[in-house]
Amino acid sequence: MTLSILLVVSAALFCIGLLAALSRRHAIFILIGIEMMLAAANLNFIAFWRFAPQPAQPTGMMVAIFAIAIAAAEAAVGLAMVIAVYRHFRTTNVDRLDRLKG
Amino acid sequence: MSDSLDQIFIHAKQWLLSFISGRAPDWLIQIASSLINIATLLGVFLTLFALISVLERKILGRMQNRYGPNRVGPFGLFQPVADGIKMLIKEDIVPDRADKIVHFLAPVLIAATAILSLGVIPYGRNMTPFVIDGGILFFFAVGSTTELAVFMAGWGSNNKFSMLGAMRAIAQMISYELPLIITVLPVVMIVGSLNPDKIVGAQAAYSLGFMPHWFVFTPWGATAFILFFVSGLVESNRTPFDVPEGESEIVAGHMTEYSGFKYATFFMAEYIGMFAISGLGITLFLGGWRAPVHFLDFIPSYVWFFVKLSILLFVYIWLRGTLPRTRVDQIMNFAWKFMLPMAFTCVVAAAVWHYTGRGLRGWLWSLAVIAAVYFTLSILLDTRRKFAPRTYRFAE
Amino acid sequence: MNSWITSNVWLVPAVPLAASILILASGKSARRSAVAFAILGQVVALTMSIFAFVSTLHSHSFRVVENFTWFTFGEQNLRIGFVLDPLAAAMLIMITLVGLCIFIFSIGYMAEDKNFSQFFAYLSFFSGAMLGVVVANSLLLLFVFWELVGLASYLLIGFWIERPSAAAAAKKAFITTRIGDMGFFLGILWLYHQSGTLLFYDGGRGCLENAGLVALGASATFIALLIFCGAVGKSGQFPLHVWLPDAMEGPTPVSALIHAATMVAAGVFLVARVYPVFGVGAINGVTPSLTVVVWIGVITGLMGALIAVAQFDIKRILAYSTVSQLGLMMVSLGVGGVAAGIMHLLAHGFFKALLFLGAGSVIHGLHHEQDIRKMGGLRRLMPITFSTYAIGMMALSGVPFFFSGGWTKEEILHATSNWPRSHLPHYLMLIGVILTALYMTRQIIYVFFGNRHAASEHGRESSRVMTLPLIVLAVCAILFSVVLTPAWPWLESYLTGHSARFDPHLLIQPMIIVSLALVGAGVSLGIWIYRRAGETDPLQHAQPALFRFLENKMWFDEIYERTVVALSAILARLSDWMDRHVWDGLVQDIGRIGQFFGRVTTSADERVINAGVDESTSGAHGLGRLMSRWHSGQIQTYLGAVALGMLALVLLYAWLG
Amino acid sequence: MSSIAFVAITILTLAAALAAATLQKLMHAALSFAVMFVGISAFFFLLGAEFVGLVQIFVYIGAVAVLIVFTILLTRDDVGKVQSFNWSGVIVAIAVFAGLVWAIANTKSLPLTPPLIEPVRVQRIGELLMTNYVWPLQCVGVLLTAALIGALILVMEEKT
Repeated sequence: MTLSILLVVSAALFCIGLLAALSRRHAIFILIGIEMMLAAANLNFIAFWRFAPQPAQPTGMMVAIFAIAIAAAEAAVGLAMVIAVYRHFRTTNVDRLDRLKG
Repeated sequence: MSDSLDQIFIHAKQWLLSFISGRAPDWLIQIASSLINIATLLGVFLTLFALISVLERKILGRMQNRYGPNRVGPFGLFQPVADGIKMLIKEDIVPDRADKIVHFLAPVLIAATAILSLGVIPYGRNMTPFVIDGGILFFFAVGSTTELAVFMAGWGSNNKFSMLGAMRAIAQMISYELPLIITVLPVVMIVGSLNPDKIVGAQAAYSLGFMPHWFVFTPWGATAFILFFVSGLVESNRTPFDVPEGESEIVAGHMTEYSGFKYATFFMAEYIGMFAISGLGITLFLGGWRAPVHFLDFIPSYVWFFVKLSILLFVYIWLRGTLPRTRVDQIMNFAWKFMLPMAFTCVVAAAVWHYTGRGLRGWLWSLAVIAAVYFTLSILLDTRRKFAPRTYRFAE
Repeated sequence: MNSWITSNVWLVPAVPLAASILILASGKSARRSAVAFAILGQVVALTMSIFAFVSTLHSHSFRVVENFTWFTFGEQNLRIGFVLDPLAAAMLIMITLVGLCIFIFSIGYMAEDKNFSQFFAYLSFFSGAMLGVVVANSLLLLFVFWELVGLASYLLIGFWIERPSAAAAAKKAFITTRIGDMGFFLGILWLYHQSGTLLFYDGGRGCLENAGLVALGASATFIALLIFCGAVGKSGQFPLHVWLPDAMEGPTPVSALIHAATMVAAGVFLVARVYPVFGVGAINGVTPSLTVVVWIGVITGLMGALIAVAQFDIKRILAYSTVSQLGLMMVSLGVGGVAAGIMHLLAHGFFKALLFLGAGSVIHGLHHEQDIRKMGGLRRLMPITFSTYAIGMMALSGVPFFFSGGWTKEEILHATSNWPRSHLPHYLMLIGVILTALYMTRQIIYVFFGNRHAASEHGRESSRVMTLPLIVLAVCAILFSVVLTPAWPWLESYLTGHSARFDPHLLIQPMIIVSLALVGAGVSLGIWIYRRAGETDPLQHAQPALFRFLENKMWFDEIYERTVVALSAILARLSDWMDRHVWDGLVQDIGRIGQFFGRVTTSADERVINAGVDESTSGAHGLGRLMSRWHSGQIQTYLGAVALGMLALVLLYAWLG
Repeated sequence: MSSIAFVAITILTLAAALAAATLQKLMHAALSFAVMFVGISAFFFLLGAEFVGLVQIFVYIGAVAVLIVFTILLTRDDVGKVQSFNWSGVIVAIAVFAGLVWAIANTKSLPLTPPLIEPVRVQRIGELLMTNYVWPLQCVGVLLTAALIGALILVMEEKT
């Protein structure tokens, strides 16, 4: 289990998150995609902390913790917005939510 | 002798492992030991579950001045076997347009999480199945997944009642999860570690020979234990707060579409959840497997644990027998407006207790803080909600 | 004894001017008050002149100067002033006296004219201006009054403006005198430039005093000649005399006042006044400018006399006689006989005014008939007019002894005889005297003797108010000779400042006998030629070509017509053409250039700037539209873009790093 | 042993992630999302960061998954309709993945083996939180309250 393999895995996770965000039409899945990307980032942090020459300060972990907290807040607000948008537009299909068109 | 008796189970395990310790690689040994732990855990608590299910009905009966089930076996003790067999042979009905996978997975997940949460509770001196540094956190992390499982159950059965029941259950559990965790906070703060063994260790000392240093005997400890116990009741959907599957209102809540063995697992999961919550309560506030008095030390640690457990369970059943069901909004209000503030005051009181020297003075000061907050809250909550005059509404 | 009048001699011209303004102010209908104002003005002026004349008798070469600053511009100030000396005093007396007689005569003559008061206003205006010229001490002030005199002559000649010939005559008079005045004005400027002051006598610094004359230096002759141009114009000398005969269009008193006594005399007076300038650098009294004066005088004299012989209009004959007499005066001044010239000027003023008024009463009597061939035999019909006219004729033709004209003419001939330059002018002047006598006798015979013709049938004597001035003037013509006789040359001494001694022996002079002979010859020649005067003039009969030549005033008008007028017409057309094509063209071209530039800038503006701006804006618009397509509102496209961007960055970093 | 565990967990996580990304049924996708997070916390356990793993489970599965499921519930009316799936996203994702892998492959110092470390105890983390990271902790606190209030306001039914 070398670092590069771990990074590849997290990259894969990141890309799957990107895939979810880009290809799914449902608003919530964009949020899910974003959560995945954030999780992948956390994974990287922990991985780098783990593979750093010891004794490493657990900053990676601290950053991960805070990242998780913030991601949770973001998820909460995001979902609230989705609900608000749904209530207003009666749809969560992202294609139809293009009122900000140029 | 007492020590050998105390450690009898551990030695047994070591004996079992000795068979394969020589030959197998160490990860296999690890797996084997964890398997043994799991097996004993299941064995103990499933039999307890069966016993309690019968006892509960007998005790309720007695409370209601009637005999409980006494037909099957001596004093009705075989009733659980009968129930078990009944559950097994019943047809397992799955609603047609239900979400098959989710429907099936829900009971599995609930049972799994309940059992998992049992794994971190110290039943006796170094008889903790899994020693995790953040044991308490693990307990709550796993505890929180029950909501998801409940939701899956509600959603999977594609039934309005179950869905509503699931919603209610989740709302209830989420809002009580917060007080639950915050009441645990003072204990962890005082002990300085999330590891259950350390917490039990911290309650070891006895003052004046017969006064154990359990946290429950401190003012903040007492209030915290009460709040913890009430939140526990809500978490496990027990009597006063068993709104989700209140029979009279929405059939069986999220379990309506389940029958046969799946229903049994739900039932079992509920009881095991109850065991877990009370086990944790014991560990945190009632000194875990510590003897109440010094000279009773000879009795093995796990005996004390189960004695305390049975006392708590009796209280559960007792409450179920006496208290009426509370309304959902009352539960909510109670959680956010009373429980949460009180929990925070416990934290403060613990701090005060700690910094004023943990002695009598500290005791009195923290009592003062808690009393002050309690009275203001009661005045605040009370004045605003005089008992509304009873209004009678007749069906048109 | 400087009496009050000498110091403010300016009052003399002011009174008649004030009178004229009052007449004009009181309106056209106030005929009686107009006459009163005019006559009163003239009488006051006359008395003041007499007082001034008396005050100048006391001392030799009397001169009183009053100078003051007219206005200052910058640090230079213009000084003008008034002077009273024997020359001015004599002229004052002559002008005011003659003026008064003419005023009285014109009361009768102009009685039935409708703008009667306006006529008197102009007359007093004219006399005021003439008095101003006489007493002016500064050349500029003189020039101012000179112009006023010119204006007055224009107004008076053109009095009957409704008659086109009168209007044309007035315009002609004004323009020809203006041409002379232009030369005069240039002379003034040059003089001012040289001497720095225009004052004649300014306590030694005046331009006529030595300091000023020295300052003139070499340019004196040219300045003199330029000033002489003014005199030629005003006094009707040779090149510019054409206006004088036509001026007869005006009423007869006007002709009398202006073309006999005063205005024409102004030129001679001017030369006399500015004589020192003419005399600068004189070699025994001869300077180039004076020689020019002499020859101009000679030509004018002969020419005037010759033409007069061939004229049939009674006033034109007198006009040409005036021209020749003025020529004679100029000759006398030119040869150095200043006093003789002035004396002849004064005498001529009296008897020429007398002759004109006589002619006037004849015309008045014959109801405006002016052709002498239609007159005749008026001797018995108009006895007073005949007698005074005869006295005037005798004085004019220069009969010595009793008549002033004779003495002055004799003086002039005496002066021309000893002119060092050449004697030709002397002999030509003698011929002039003969001719004068000839045409005067011709006129007398035609008008008064011989049998009556058509017009003179109902001729009758004029009223008293017209005959009285005739008589006064006749008396003056005779009495004036008293001071002129060589025996007691008082006037000459008065003018030249020497003392006069009574010496009867001087009475007989060889020149007197010569002149008596000449006059006798002229008169007898005239009687012999014209005793059978009929419709056709005997000379015309004898020499028709020469006579027609003279009758048509030597074709001068036609010559001028063809030359000067034609030239000016050409010039006018040329300037018009220049104006229309050259200047106008130039302006047009500049305008066109401006337009051209305007067009260039507008086209540049349109094509380059506007087009440029439009292009860029449409470019920006297009780009904007292109970019907006990217703004599809699809959140996923944005995310995709972000991802790709990030990828690019990572690759770049890895590739670089 | 750990390599086997590592492989198993990777497979579990990636499969769950892919399921979450591609499953047509919303509920299944959301639930697989939760499973993925279990996988990720397992990863953390494997890498010795128990505390973060626990927090991960506690936060994501406990709260976020439930939130997501609830949102799906609340916006149900068009769940039934088949959600179209556009392929451009896939292409971009693959491109990014290839880019990242290429970058990882190119960086030299990466192929490390995990050095032996003693597990970080929760107490150590508690200390750090209370000493070095006090300021971020306060900020996160403020952030979370703000998010809480914000979400509430966004979702609250208008009183009208």
